[in-house]
Amino acid sequence: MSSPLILLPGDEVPTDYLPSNGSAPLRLGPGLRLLSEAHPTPASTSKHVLTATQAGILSTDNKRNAISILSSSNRRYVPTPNDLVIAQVHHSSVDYFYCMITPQSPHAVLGQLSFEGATKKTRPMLQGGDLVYARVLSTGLGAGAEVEIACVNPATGKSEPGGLGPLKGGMVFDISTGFAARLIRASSAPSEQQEVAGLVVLDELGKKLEKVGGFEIAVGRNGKVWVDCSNSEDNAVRATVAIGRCLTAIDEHNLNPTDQRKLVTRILREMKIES
Amino acid sequence: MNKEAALSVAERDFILDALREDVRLDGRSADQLRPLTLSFGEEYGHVKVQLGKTSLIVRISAEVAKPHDDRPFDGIFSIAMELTAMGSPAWENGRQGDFETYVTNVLDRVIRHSNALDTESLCVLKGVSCWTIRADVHITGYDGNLIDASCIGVMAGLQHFRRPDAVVKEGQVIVYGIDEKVPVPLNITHKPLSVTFHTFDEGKLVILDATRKEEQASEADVVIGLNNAGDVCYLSKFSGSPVDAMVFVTKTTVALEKVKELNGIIDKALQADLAKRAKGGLAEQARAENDRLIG
Amino acid sequence: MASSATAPTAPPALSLPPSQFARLQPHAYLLAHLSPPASSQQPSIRANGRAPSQFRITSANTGSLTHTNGSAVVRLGDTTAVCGIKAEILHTEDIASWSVSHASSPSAPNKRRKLTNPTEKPGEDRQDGSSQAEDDDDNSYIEDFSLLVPNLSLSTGCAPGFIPGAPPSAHAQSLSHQILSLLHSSRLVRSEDLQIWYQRPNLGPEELERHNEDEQMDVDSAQDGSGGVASEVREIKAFWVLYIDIMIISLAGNPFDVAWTAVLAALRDTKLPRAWWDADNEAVVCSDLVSEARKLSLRGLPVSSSFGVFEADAASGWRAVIVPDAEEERKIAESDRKGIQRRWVLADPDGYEEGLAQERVCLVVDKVQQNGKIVIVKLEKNGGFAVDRKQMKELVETSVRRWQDINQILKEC
Amino acid sequence: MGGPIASLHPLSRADGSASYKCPATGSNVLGSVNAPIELPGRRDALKPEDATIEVFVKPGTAPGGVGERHIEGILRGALGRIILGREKGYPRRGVVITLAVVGCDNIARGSSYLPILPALLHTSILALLSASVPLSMTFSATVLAVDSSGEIVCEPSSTDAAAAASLHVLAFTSQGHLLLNESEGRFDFDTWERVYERALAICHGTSALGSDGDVAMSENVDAQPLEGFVRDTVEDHIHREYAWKIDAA
Repeated sequence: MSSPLILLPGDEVPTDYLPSNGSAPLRLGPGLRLLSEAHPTPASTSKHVLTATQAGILSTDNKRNAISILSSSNRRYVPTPNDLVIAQVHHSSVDYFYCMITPQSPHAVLGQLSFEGATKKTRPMLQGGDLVYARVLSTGLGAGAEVEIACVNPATGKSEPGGLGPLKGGMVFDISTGFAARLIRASSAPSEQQEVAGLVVLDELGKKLEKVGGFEIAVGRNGKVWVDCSNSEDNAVRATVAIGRCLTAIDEHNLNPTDQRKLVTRILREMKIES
Repeated sequence: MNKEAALSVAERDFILDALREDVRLDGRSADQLRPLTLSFGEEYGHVKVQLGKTSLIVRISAEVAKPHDDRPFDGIFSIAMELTAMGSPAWENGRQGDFETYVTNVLDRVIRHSNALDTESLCVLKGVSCWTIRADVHITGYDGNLIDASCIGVMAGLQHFRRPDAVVKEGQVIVYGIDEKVPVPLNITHKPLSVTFHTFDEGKLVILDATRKEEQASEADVVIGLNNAGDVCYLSKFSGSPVDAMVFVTKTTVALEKVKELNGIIDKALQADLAKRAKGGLAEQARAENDRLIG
Repeated sequence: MASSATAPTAPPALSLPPSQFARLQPHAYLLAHLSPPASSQQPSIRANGRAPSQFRITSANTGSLTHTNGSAVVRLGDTTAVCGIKAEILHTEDIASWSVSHASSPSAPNKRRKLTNPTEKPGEDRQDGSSQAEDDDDNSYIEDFSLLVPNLSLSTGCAPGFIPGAPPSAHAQSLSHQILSLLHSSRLVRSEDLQIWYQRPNLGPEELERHNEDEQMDVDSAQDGSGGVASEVREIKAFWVLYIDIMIISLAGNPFDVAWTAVLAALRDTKLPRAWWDADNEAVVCSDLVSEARKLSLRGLPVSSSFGVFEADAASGWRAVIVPDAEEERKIAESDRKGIQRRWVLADPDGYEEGLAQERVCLVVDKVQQNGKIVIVKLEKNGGFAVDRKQMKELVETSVRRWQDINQILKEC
Repeated sequence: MGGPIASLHPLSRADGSASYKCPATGSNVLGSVNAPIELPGRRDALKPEDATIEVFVKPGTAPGGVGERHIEGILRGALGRIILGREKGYPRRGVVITLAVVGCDNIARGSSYLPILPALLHTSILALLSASVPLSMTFSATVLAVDSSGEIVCEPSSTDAAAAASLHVLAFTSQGHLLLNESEGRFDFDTWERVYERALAICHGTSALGSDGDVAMSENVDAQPLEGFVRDTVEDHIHREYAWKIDAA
């Protein structure tokens, strides 16, 4: 499509940007609102209009017939169902853990049994400060309802390949929610499509740290990345710090793929990891 | 009350392990400062400090006021710092938390009580009118080490500030505008700065200029305030677990070296700004002249 | 609307006494009054029985506090404010910036008014506004040395939510500031009324003995014979500072109007004793003869009137409805004459209506005595899109009528 | 004097931030927005179905006073009307807007805040856009002074404002409504109407709105309409941020 359409709150979405197949129901992503005619005069059928509520680029996804606004990447994460998040357990009660997804907002509820293979007796022992990789189950109805997260797919009872569950060791770095979304899209999309998200840092690091024993990474949509290189004994710490520095630098300066490669080599050299 | 997000166990352990290998999250060494940038606004006494992610703006202002009755010879110098939600989402607007009182207290001790600004030079007419210098610190981004950054900001502001010239004629004080008479710089007796150390592993590991996460993971903090000549004007170990006394001795030498380095950066920035103003000044006069020619 | 709209035949399933209906569904209760269903032929009135542009009964009486220079109690319906004005003396030595003059300010420091030409005596040509230009710069005294210190307090018990010992709420502080900035921008108080002069004659030999005998005669308002003396130097030695304390003792909506009217009434009632500087014992001396006390001469009589806009659609703020932009708004407004009315501008909203009106308008108007021209001193509209130019014109007319009433009331008390 | 300069997201810790410099009135304001957050002391539970908006204005070189409380009330009134407090994730939460007046000469006690009000309004709308807080529309504001001869001066400097007979601040939404009007000093109704026309021209280019609902972008007499200025600032920021997507597309 032509240069992407940037909308400001109050602007109407021009109809030619709507996804093609009008049959399937149109799904609205964040940042959009459907307004109906205030006083539908009996003559005209009530006119509906799509207006933006946030400023950003209009992105239409014809496959899933969804339309949403890509707004600024530094905004605060608002829990939405089916998002993968890294939560930090704050305290636990009889059968629930209360975890923090974003600071300065109420805790999310994580059932003590919603882990893979967890039973009354073999439930995981988590204390305050432990990290958990979970999926947002529901954000409750009505104002101020509790957000519920779980580390297991309620349907199958198994945690998907993503490796939901407690995260042991490693280090967590803070990145912007927009960059986290890009990382998730890049890592979930088949490798050759990584170019689309403009991120080569992950497989670049993968190649460079192959010899040193590679690394494990989990990206939370709430702007947290968990990195662990425990299987490269001596320079485990330095490798983790290198990965963390690469991600935060790319997030801050919005580097394009070639600069990302240069940055990775420079930081690995600085951290004295022979690649 | 300051409810910054608590540090997770993984982060705390990792920071400690990394420090044991003399590695820090941003690749610095234990005694290395974060990149410091100082920029000055158009008015005198308007400084913007950026120390890594911690950023703040200092505004110095001057006013004629009545001196305190008990010290008719002295001018008045006050530092006002208010932590707003702009610096960190955890801070509350309009309510003074204990962190704010602690930082303001240290700042007062290091700069005001050590008489960095000679208040006697601020007196205009004994007992009747004197200059009141007020330093306002606006924290625009907090990522650890607020005390050092504020000290740098206030000291740079004081050295950059020029107050209007004032003359006393038979009991009547005449204040000249900035454009009428060349404004007068403040009389700075010495340039104290503070250096904050954080200890880990019962004092075995000591780092300088800690970020917010390193501060939360640390056990105790030691603040040393001294000037270029090496005179210590402030020394405090405020909270946290006990620290071996030798740490104070060894770290004071490191602190002196850092203070000299910081004062060097401040002076370089001041010279650069003076040069810009001088060049700007000439351009200003040039423009003013041809304005008159054209006008 | 539930109960009243059901068909009269079927017994209403749930009937609520009006007071409960008002508390449960405040918006619907007021809407039912303002746009009664056509079948009931009732006129459209407000829940408190007033017409949309009708103000509550206002009463004011002055001189109600003894130990003040001026005081007034003003009642606007149930909202009552007590205002007391106390005048204190501020010596010029105590003002830090008194002995400081900015070289850049062009006018020679007029603190020592050289009484060269007798005609140019301040405070003489008081009534006509013509000397507007002459005492223009004088008003800077009031602002520079803050000679007017209003303080409004929503004291405990004035409304249910006000607990004792609480710090002044943001609302009270905002009202105090509004009154102060209105006092400054309307330039209500003349600064000569607040100045205390000292006539320091330059003691040439022949004047010495004349000086002794005219020492008793009051020099300050001495507009008589001694004017002939060549260049006597008159100097300001002190100022009157007016501490204006306003207590809202009962709050039922619209505190600003009642507070401002109380300030007006109290200022009109203020009497300042004659004061002059006594050179011998270096102090300001006031005469305690009531007859010699002088009233303040106020510039005009700015009267404030506040309005709230009540929207017919309770959820107009957030309902997912297309908000017509300004152009369509005007078309809808015209076509509205026939159809149902969508919003009402309520004058002098009481506590109940204030809770339902998000958009507020506050107008302060004044009628210049000579040519009867209407001058707006303050126009504040915030919190909504409803009021535009056409409504604003109607509101100005309403507030001019309000000006006449207040003028009448203040004349009587 | 050049037009205003604004930038989005200059600060690191805030969810949304903006800086706005207007050389004409000499005002330089830094604003930050944290939303949606939980307000301590359960202050957000007072309006359970809606978001609670808190505004805090910090003066540049003076302790905060009653004047700031008044300005915060005005800003809360105007912003409260366009922030959609019931969108997902915002009911019973707080929207904390902090504004620091970084550069402008001191506002004396009781004197008018009007010259700095448009800068505060623009900074808060840009910070809200940077924090992606759901809004129903945007707005733009301007300050006008009418001097004793009745001539309208737009964006007056502090000396002009002090000498003016009356000062007016008008804010217009992106759909042409009059959102906010603050006027002080002595003026009559048709002066106010002339000021209204001029302000509408400044904020919206031509007074007639474009038919397609978008804002008519015609150049007006002195500078690009303020509404367009807000739009351009946001577009530049979004272009920079999504450069990777735009190049790839």
